[in-house]
Amino acid sequence: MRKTYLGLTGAVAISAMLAAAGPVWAQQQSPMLDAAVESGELPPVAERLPSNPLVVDGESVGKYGGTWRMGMRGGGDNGIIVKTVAYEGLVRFDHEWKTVLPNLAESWEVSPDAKEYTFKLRDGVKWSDGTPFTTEDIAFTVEIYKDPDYAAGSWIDSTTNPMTLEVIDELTFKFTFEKPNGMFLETIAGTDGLHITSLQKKYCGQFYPKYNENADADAQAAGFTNWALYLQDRCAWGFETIRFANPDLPVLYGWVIDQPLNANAARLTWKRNPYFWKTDSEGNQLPYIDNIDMRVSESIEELTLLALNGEIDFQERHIATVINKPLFFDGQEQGDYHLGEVIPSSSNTLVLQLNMNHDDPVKRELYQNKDFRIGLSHAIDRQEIIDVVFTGQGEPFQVAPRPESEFYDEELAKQYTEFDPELAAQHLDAAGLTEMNGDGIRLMSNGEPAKITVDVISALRPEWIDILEIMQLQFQAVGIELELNNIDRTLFYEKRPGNEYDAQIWAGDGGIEALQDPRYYFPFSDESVWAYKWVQWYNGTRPEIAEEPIDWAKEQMALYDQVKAEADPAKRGELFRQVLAITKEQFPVIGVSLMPNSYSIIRNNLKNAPESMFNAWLFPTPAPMDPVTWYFE
Amino acid sequence: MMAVDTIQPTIHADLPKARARRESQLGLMWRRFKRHKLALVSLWVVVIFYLVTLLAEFLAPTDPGAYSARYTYAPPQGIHFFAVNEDGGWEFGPYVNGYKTEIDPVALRRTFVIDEETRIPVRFFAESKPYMLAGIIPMSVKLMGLENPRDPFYILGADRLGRDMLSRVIHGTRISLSIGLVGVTMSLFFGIVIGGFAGYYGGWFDSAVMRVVEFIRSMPTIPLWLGLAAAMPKDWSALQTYFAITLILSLIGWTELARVVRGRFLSLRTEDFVTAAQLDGASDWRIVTRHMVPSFTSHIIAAATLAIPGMILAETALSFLGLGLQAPIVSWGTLLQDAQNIRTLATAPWLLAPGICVVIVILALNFFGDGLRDAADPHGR
Amino acid sequence: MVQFIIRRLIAMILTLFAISIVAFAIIQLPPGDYLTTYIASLSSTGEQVDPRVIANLRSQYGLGEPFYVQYFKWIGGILTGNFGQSFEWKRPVTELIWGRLGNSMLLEGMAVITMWLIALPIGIYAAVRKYSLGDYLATVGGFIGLAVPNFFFALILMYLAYTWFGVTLGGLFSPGFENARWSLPRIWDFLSHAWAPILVLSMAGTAELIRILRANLLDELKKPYVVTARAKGLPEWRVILKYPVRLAMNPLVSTIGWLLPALVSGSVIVSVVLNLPTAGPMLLRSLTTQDMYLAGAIILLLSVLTVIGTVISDILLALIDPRIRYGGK
Amino acid sequence: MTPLIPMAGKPLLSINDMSIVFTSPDEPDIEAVRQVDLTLTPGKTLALVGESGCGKSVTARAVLRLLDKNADIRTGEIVYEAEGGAVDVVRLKPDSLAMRAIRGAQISMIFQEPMSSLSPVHTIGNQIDEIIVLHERLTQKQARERTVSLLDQVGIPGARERANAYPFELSGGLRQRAMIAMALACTPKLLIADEPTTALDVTTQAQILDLLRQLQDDFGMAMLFITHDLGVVAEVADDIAVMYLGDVVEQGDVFEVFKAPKHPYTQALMSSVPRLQRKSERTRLTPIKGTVPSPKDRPVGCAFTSRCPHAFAPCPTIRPERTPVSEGHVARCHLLTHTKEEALA
Repeated sequence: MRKTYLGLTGAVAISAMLAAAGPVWAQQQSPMLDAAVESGELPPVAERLPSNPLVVDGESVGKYGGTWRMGMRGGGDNGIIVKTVAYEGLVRFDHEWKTVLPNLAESWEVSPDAKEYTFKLRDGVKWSDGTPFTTEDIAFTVEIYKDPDYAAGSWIDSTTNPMTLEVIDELTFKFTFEKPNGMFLETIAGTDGLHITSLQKKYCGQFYPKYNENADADAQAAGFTNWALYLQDRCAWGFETIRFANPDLPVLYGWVIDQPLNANAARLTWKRNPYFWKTDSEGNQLPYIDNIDMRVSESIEELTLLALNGEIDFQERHIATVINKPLFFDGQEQGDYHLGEVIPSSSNTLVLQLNMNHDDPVKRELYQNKDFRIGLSHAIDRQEIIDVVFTGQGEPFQVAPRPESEFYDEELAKQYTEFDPELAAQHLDAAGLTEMNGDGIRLMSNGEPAKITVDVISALRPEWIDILEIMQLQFQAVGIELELNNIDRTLFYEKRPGNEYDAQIWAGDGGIEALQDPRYYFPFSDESVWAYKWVQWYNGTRPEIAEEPIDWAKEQMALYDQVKAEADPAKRGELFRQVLAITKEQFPVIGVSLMPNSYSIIRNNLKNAPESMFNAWLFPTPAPMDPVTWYFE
Repeated sequence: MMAVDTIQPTIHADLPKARARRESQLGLMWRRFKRHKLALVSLWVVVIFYLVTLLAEFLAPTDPGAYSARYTYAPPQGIHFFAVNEDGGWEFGPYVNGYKTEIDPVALRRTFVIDEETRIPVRFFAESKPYMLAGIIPMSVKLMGLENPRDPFYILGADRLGRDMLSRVIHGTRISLSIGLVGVTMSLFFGIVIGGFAGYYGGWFDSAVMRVVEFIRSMPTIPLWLGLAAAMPKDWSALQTYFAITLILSLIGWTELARVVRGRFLSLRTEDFVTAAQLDGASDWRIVTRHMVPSFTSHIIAAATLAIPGMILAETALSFLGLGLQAPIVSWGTLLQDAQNIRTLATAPWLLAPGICVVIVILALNFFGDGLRDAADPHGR
Repeated sequence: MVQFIIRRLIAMILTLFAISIVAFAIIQLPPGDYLTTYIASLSSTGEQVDPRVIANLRSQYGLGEPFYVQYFKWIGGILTGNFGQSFEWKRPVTELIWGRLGNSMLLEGMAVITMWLIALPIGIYAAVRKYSLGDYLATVGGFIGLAVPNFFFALILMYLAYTWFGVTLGGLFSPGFENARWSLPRIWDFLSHAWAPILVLSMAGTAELIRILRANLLDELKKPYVVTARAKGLPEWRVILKYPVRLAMNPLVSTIGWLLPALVSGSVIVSVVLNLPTAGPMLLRSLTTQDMYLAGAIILLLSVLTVIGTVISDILLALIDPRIRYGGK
Repeated sequence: MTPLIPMAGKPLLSINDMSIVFTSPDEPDIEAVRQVDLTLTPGKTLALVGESGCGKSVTARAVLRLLDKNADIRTGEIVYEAEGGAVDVVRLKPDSLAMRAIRGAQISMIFQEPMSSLSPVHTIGNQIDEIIVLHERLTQKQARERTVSLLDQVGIPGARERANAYPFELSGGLRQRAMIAMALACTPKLLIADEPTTALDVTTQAQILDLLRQLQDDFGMAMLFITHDLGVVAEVADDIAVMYLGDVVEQGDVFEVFKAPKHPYTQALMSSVPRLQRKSERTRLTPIKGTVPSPKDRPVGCAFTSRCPHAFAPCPTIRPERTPVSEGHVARCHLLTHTKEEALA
């Protein structure tokens, strides 16, 4: 580290000398831009930066240059862009995923009833084409999102809690929600916040009939049926993949598209945004890294080899699998990289969600029976699964907030996790499964053997099928038959509205972001497949299949409504703990083990990159770890 | 003396005696076949593999699904048949070595060292838990077994869950080879019926069939597979899927056989013995089944043998694409799916065993089929 | 000859029509549509999408109309050169596929040439020196080529290239050359990437060709005209090359057309493993995401290429074989 | 060895004591031809007669070293009196330059099946041009002129157009004429005709024989004419050699042999040919009893033993010597060297 500083001071000194002619003492830019500034193509760095740039510091002050190489899985992998480049909303999370920090918004105010949010934009922030970013753009975005012809959906045009925008001045605006929206800041600090800062009025307005009478004709001239399709092609919402196919689209990211992503692209490349509005505390315009090179590959094996060969600088996504770990571990020297720690947000490796809304009354009754679920849970030898599938990584765990979460509750996490076939049998007996057939399978009340068919997508996580194959034998020992139905993911989703499943398998999302994604704690979203019909009653998305929930679930829903309305985080936590208490009491879904930590590949010459970070969709790492401050030595 | 008779041009076999013709033809073919040493060896290889499919439960040391936490990715033990006894002499006493194991929590793996000191005797025809051989014959003896079933027994190594590769490969053989056989049987049925009638009647029916064949062959197979495999009903069981996959493969595979059969029919149609039978007033069906088909059974067998490898390869390719058979079904395709990553190549190459089986069986089937073809028709193809 | 070509062309058009129906049926076969797979793929990474977006898109895309309506809209568009829009890329299909198809044809064309270059001498040698050591080697090698699944071969090649040479195989160009114009350095760069896929792709076909060529040639070598040619005093190599080889190739020429679909299918998996920008992975992706107009167009065009390839090889066969040209047998 | 048959001129080609063995990896060797002696003189035609499989074609092909790889000339010599001196063809490598210089230029050959002996995918002209260009070093154009005149000479109407025709476009007779034109393209000294008329109908056969005779007169070449048809022999041959199962059992002047066949096989052959007689005078043809054995069942002695009506003690075990019967007529039969009594005993 010592050496790093020495090297750096030299670099800084040189840039300082270069900038000495300018009026501001400390603002430096990448040498990559010098020629453009000299030729007058670009204004000097001081004019490009806002008067009050956002100052972000890494562990050390970096130096400019280099290319950050990573790998995208096929063309449709917009996730990796969100997680690296595109995470620039009004606000952002801190590195610990605890506090919401200012980003494009310099400051905000929340009304006590949590209905009104007033934001003040950073003054002088410019889009990548040099146009100032103002409330006009915010207003335009809201307008477009609310246009039914523009296929996007988010909190902006929400129907359950409609929002209205009020522009106060060029930099100040106010969102007003019909109902209290206590978690709004957390929402927009996550990926949902990328919607509102994604469209520039000047550029996108030209495709919208309201601002361009000829929009429809232009669209047809460009080969599109109507303006809406053309608009969606040029100015897709938030982080939709095809946004990155348009290099002309002005953005607020640290890098702008160089070679766009398209169906034929072998790579998507980015170059630094000369108008980026963040600096380090020494006044160097960020990012340090000049270019990003995202290899587009359908071949996981190619990405794996690239990483092994040191041709990937920082990556966790796609390649950091349990199975590959020994490989990457051994390859550190040859590839000149090391492994960083990644803490998953998932609480559990596998969640068994029995369909409590099953159409078959016998199964419905059985799956709603808590004794049945407890019996199954005790029948699982979790330690064995952990040893076999995860080489001893992890611990027996239910679907509960992770130890890192403020909602961690040891009892909730550990209840019914001990392996005890005797106890399991007692509970299954108590659930009414006392009779057995010749094969030793218990009989349900209608005389049918107790067979649970579980849908699983092994293509998504190969270890699921491994765990289930072991569980199959363990359940068999207590007289329950588990049939594995390994299916395509489309089918997996198609089966939900039709209610055509006994049980489905997924990972334990919501281990850290329990408050934002409580799908396993109560019937919260379409992903709560254990109570799909109750969810519909709560959300109202598919009223035709909605069913009134059981009382305890209704109580949770009511409590969660209060959570959403509460602006005070402390009170919110209090309310949510009440939701979790009911979850603990009712034990709706069965978990297996705590999701073990994953790892990231970090090239040894990449500095300021996090040695440890969370990984979630709502906390789209590594982007909240400020990659703009990373640099190559 | 037989050989002399057959090249003697003055002796003409009595034509309508189809049975006699066929027997002598098959006998002749067998004699010619025996001359191809490679083909003969291949025949035995194929027979052995198909025996394995019948006796899978007996041959497999353990259950293919039996996992063991302690032995994930255990390397192959091999098997030793002779032990050095106290006198320094050799004696028959099959055994396997134990493992010394260490867990590396950072790299997330176990490291195994074969422990030459530990010798675990292997017993032949060992008692085992009762099972049903091929699903019908109750048995409680396995070919090989250990005294203590808790001891590691991984002649070909273990997979990521500590399951015995040998047992899995043996059970996979059953699925993959039967897919080949069932698929080819179905293809053969379609091929003979459709190709036969096209060749026998000729005319518009023939050209229509040939257009269909041409059409099917000009479709790239991958999208056909994808479409058909994806269209399979949602709640089919593994077994149903298995048969559906077989059917799909044979729906695409029959065209080649149909072409062969049609060609044969076309050339046989004008042969004297067929004309003779027609003049005798035999029905079409009788002519086809009694006179024509027997006269090229050998060709059909050869063509069918050569078609099996295609089926087996197709099964592995489908599994690779994540279509077709899926775990927990054990087939060579699904086993190879587990092996298709850099990690396996780098650290657990023994997981490629099913791939080697594929190569061996396909080689054997090809040599066997080639030998059959040469024997069936020494002059042409 | 003219009549022959006309007959073949009419048959070709009918075949193409049938293929278009089947192609469309294939892309319609799987349950659900593009949007269901879209939702599914989003939620598998933890992303969620508002159901209203889906409803919007569904009506915009015209999904949900009956099969025949969709088909006639589709085929009608194709006849006017409009292959429809890709759902995933929101671009006209025609914009997306040509580059990929071009790469496919380039690679597969080179694979075919490689196949012939390798198979021809080996096949001739194996037939002329029947039962020699070289013949056995060629036969065994050929069968092994047939027996090794090519995606497996690709994977092993990649791994060996990494461990032995520290090279990552994959793609067709180095970063600098991806969007460059064709030039000598670019061709060199292309070849330095393309050898691996070409090798893998041509392996099974080479083996097959060697086998067919050897068998055909063995048949032809027995024919009396070979003796006639020798009796003329021609050197042996000229005898073999001019007469039996020429005749043994005829049936092979007619297989060029059939090679294409097999190559395309084979190249799908190989291209995925080696990350090649060919039509294969795009087809696979569009089929799995049910991007149906894109998938349909690729299937249709590949089939068209195959059918055209067949017709060309038929015509070629007629050209090189006067017996067919003059309707003789 | 002095030639037993004195000839009018210097012999062009003499085959002395030649035996040919076929080898097979699986089976014992088969001696297809044993100790054949033949002599060919310019301007004369030797007819080689025998049943199918008696080794006559093998003998003919041995002259041009056109035998398959599994055939081996074990003993004997084939001396060809080339312009630069005598050459033993057996000593040459089959694909050697010297051998190739003889083939087509000095000795050429026509075959039984004119359809399959011509390449179906090359034009007649192309196939004839090739041999001319090869041996005469003419240009393509000159060669074609020569081809056309040759085709004309062998009586193909419209020669210039027909040169561009493919074999299947011609009738059998025309094809054989083309074949002959090809064989004669470089005015060879010796023409080997391997059953050139067998596949043709009778009128065409006669025309082709006429043509061959006439061409022989024009070119003055020697001809080895292989046939199983004694009628044809009578028409074209000056000398005859009768082969049975690899042995030349009798040879001599065609009139001599026809008039007084000495070997029982020759006699049997003669009596199996129908003669033009009044119906009342006709006798039944006497077919040769039994069938030709396989070469591997051939007795060490006279090959004809198993079917010979006169077979006696030495026949199966001792090979009969070449016995001169009269001027230019030899036969291999124990009957000629043993007395009748011995034979009957």
